[in-house]
Amino acid sequence: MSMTGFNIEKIRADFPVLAQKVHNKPLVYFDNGATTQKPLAVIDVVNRYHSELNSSIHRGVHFLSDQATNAYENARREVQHYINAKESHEIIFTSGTTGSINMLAFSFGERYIRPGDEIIITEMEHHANIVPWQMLCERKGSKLKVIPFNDLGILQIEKLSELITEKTKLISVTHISNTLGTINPIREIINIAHRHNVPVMIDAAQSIQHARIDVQELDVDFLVFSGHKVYGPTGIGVVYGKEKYLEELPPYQGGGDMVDEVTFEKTSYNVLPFKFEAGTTNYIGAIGLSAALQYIEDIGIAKIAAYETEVLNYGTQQMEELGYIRIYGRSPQKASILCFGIEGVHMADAGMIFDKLGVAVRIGSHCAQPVWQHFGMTGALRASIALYNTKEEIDYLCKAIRQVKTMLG
Amino acid sequence: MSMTGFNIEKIRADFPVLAQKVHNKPLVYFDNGATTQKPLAVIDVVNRYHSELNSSIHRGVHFLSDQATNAYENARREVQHYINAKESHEIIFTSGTTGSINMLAFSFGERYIRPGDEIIITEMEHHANIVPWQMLCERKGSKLKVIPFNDLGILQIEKLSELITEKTKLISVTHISNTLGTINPIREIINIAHRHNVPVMIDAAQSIQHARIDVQELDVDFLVFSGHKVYGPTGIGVVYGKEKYLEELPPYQGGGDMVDEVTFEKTSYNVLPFKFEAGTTNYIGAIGLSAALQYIEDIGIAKIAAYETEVLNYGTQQMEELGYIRIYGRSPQKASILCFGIEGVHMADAGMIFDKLGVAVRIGSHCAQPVWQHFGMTGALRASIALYNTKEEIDYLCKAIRQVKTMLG
Amino acid sequence: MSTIQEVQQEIVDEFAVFDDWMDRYNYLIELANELSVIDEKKKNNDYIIKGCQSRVWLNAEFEDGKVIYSAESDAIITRGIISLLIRVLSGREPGEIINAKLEFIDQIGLKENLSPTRANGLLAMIKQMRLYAIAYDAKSKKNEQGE
Amino acid sequence: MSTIQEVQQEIVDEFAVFDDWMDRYNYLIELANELSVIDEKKKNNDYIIKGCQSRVWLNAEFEDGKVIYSAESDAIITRGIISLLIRVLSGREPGEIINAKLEFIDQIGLKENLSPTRANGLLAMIKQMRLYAIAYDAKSKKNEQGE
Ligand SMILES: Cc1ncc(COP(=O)(O)O)c(C=O)c1O
Ligand SMILES: Cc1ncc(COP(=O)(O)O)c(C=O)c1O
Repeated sequence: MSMTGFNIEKIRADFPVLAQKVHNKPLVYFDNGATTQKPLAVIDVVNRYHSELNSSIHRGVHFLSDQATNAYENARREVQHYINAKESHEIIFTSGTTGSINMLAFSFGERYIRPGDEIIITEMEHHANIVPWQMLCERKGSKLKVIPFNDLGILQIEKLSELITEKTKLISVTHISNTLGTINPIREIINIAHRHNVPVMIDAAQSIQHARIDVQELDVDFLVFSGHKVYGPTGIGVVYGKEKYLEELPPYQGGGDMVDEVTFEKTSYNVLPFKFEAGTTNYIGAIGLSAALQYIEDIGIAKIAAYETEVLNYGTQQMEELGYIRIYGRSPQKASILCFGIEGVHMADAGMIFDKLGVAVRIGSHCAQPVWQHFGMTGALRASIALYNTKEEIDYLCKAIRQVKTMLG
Repeated sequence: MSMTGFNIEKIRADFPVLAQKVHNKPLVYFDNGATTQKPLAVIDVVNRYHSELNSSIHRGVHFLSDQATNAYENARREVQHYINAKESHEIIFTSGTTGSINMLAFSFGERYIRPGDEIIITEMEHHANIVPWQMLCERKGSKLKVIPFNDLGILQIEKLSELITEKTKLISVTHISNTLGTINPIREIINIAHRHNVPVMIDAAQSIQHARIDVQELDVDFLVFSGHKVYGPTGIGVVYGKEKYLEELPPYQGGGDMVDEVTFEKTSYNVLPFKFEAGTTNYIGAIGLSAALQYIEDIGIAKIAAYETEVLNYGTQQMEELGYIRIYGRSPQKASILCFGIEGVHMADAGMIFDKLGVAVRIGSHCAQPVWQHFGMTGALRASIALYNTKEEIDYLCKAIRQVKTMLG
Repeated sequence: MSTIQEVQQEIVDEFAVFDDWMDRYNYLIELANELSVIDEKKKNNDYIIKGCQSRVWLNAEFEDGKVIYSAESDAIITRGIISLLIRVLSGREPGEIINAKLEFIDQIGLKENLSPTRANGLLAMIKQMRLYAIAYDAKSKKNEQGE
Repeated sequence: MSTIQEVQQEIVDEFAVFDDWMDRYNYLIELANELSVIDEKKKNNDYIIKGCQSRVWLNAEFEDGKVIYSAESDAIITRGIISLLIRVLSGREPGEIINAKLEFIDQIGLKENLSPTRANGLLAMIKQMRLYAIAYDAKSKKNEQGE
């Protein structure tokens, strides 16, 4: 046991994939920023719904449909509870963070964005929080503005007040950077924005699994995340939106379940949350996501965060001791993500050797090219930590780095 | 064994949910038009990827990522093969039929639709093939035109030539109606449309599981369907599009993987199929869908279609013999769907009793309100047949109808 | 007059004699015919409660400080359940209605009809009955103040 | 000069002495230094083959009916593999190159580097080498016809 109350052996046993061997080596999985592994609690519930209770939701009058609908609506309430939303209909299920941001970019754009209007993002966004806004700006003749970060990877929040104008219609910021690991001061950003009556969207793709999020306390207007990065299934994501906004936004997709009455002359839309959930939703994904969130709650997000920080700090320290590692992202407020380069070694070469050693890290831009443009590079190696990683795995990673350095450096 | 080579006992054993009891009665599942049950082949592959091989695709350099990427790209090739597309990059994975049609309505609309342009659909479309076009028409100032059906539920295809004008930019038609069961003459529609240089989109949500589809032979321009209606997982769907169109269409959603280079000034997009697959796709869903299609291929779609037609015809005949059933949709070209009313009995009452008897049928408009407006009603009961249904189940359904009639009629 | 609680208990006792769901449903079908039907003129969209598969119309009048409900549905089992709701709630003071806990539906084995997924309008109907009571409550308080 | 098939066999034999992947990779790293490097001026975007994580530049000249390749990559293991490709294909007639089956990469245990998912540009590189050969083939046939 690594920390009081955090039984890492038990946790690891919950994730069957961790027992895998890769190239005859035990798998050391440090690619959690890309996707997390699934605990038995999630695997089993998906299995069970596939084998026993699968049925299309909402429109059925039969038992299976009832069961599936209840499970789906309970999943919505679980998400509501997890982020402490005021109303369950403020939770919309989508296909993932990318689907969520695109939905908001479209619906918010249709409702509020006029030519010349401005949207503010940051220099450390994932492409998912850049490209939808660029596409919107192109369609609407509006403008994208960017809060820069400094070389430590800290957002230059002091520039925000200059960037906000009367034309600013939305600020969209990542909570935790998927490359720099920086935990952004979202509370401060929200406060500043609200003083200018500007709503804020938070990309929580990299924070929902690492930090406590209370949307009411934060007073955030929109928040999005993916199931697969928080130990849940693929193909499921969430939009949280304040009721007052969601009521005003037009629907994104048209189809079944999101309508009230359809005639060829005129179609009227359903109430929240259904207005935004066209067609057969990924209800099994939602039920799986709910099991994942419950799994986290059973352990406790505070404990998880503390444990992960311990592993992250240990990793940072061990890498520094090697003497030839450059770490990108040195904010004192940092979580889970460790981007680094090995002096004299190309990341692609390192990646190949890591793989042969059973170590799964990611290389490249991590879908955040502007971050690397900042540093004048094309990317870096990334080890990203989840609740099941250990200091022993960090030691093994450092051993692998030494081997890479010996072979290539 | 019901027909030579069609081993129904074995098939039923492949679907664990069919062994369920509901209200202490054996489950008789006739809600396949809403969603189909999953065979072990699908359940197991999802389970296996969750437990052994889960990893984010495309951008990894490590073993698990390779395995998952290969499985995902093989799934794409399986879909290509299943519908006989020319190129695998003509297959785009989406979240479902609704997601697919919305993607096309947006991208096609942005590229080709100007004020005054016309899109033709039919009177028997599912809301998923109505509302996205209505939303597009509202945005672009274009017009929706409708091919009517007659009281037998047969499309009045002779009206199509009158409806097509130089303003017609697209015809979007369901292959098999989800209420009337009508198999539409899509080959003829495509021929007429192409004579006017108008592309055709086919909604194959209700045909992919019941009929052979060869997109090259049909020369269809776009075709869409859902995984969950063809024995696959929820949250996954497909757009097939001819390369020449997909190359020209702008992307629908922005995010990771769909880009080539991202800067704040200018973003360029990736090649097909990735241009249309923003963000982490539902790769486990795609792999599950592929297993479902393989399952069908192993049995043979022609055999399945013949068997289902036998069950459908038996059902129609048995219901007619009751003397107080009205069947909606009497096209001689019909598959799998049996919408009906019981004289003197409200469908909602019937639905409640069916449920108590373990029979899962659906009641209501089945997301096709215009079909019922045609008949001056609000909906009907629907029994929809899949490859695992039997004549014995039809007998049980008819027994249930008799009981309903005794209690309520 | 018995309390809401007492009438609910009465109904639970009545249903207790039935062994299976069929008898219970048959009894509901009987009860459906006893429904104090709504004025035909009010079977229009102003009085409709939207459910997905069956339609329900509801009206409430305020007489001598009591709320008098009348209703109709095109589905017979729904109508049976509505007749029970009216038996429990109609003819009472707004305050009683507002505070009522309707547990009998669950207790007589009709819980699934209250599932939000059933979309038979029953949940919406109960909500609307309460809303009428709240409205008349406010009205009568205002009148008292006016006096 | 040996045939493409013979050179491939040579390489397979060379790699056969290595017991494990580490020795194979170390040998590739050695080979990387032997790469007939591309003209520095050509290390620009016209000659780049886009891979995701490492960059590869490729040039081909046509001399005496033979295609002469030169290349460069910023990743060393990729460079090692490229040097093998050049050893097999460079200095040959277009027709030979077009028809070549490159099986050695798989046989020496580097198959995963050919996975489309690796995005190290190797697959794109092989495609580009073939395209050069096809272009020069067409050119030389046109010249013949012109005579
Ligand atoms: C003909 C037709 N089109 C579209 C759809 C929508 O499919 P999904 O809900 O899977 O997006 C359906 C399913 O209900 C359908 O039957
Ligand atoms: C910060 C951030 N935003 C958005 C995304 C996109 O998430 P998804 O690919 O699940 O849609 C990611 C994941 O890569 C991310 O890290």
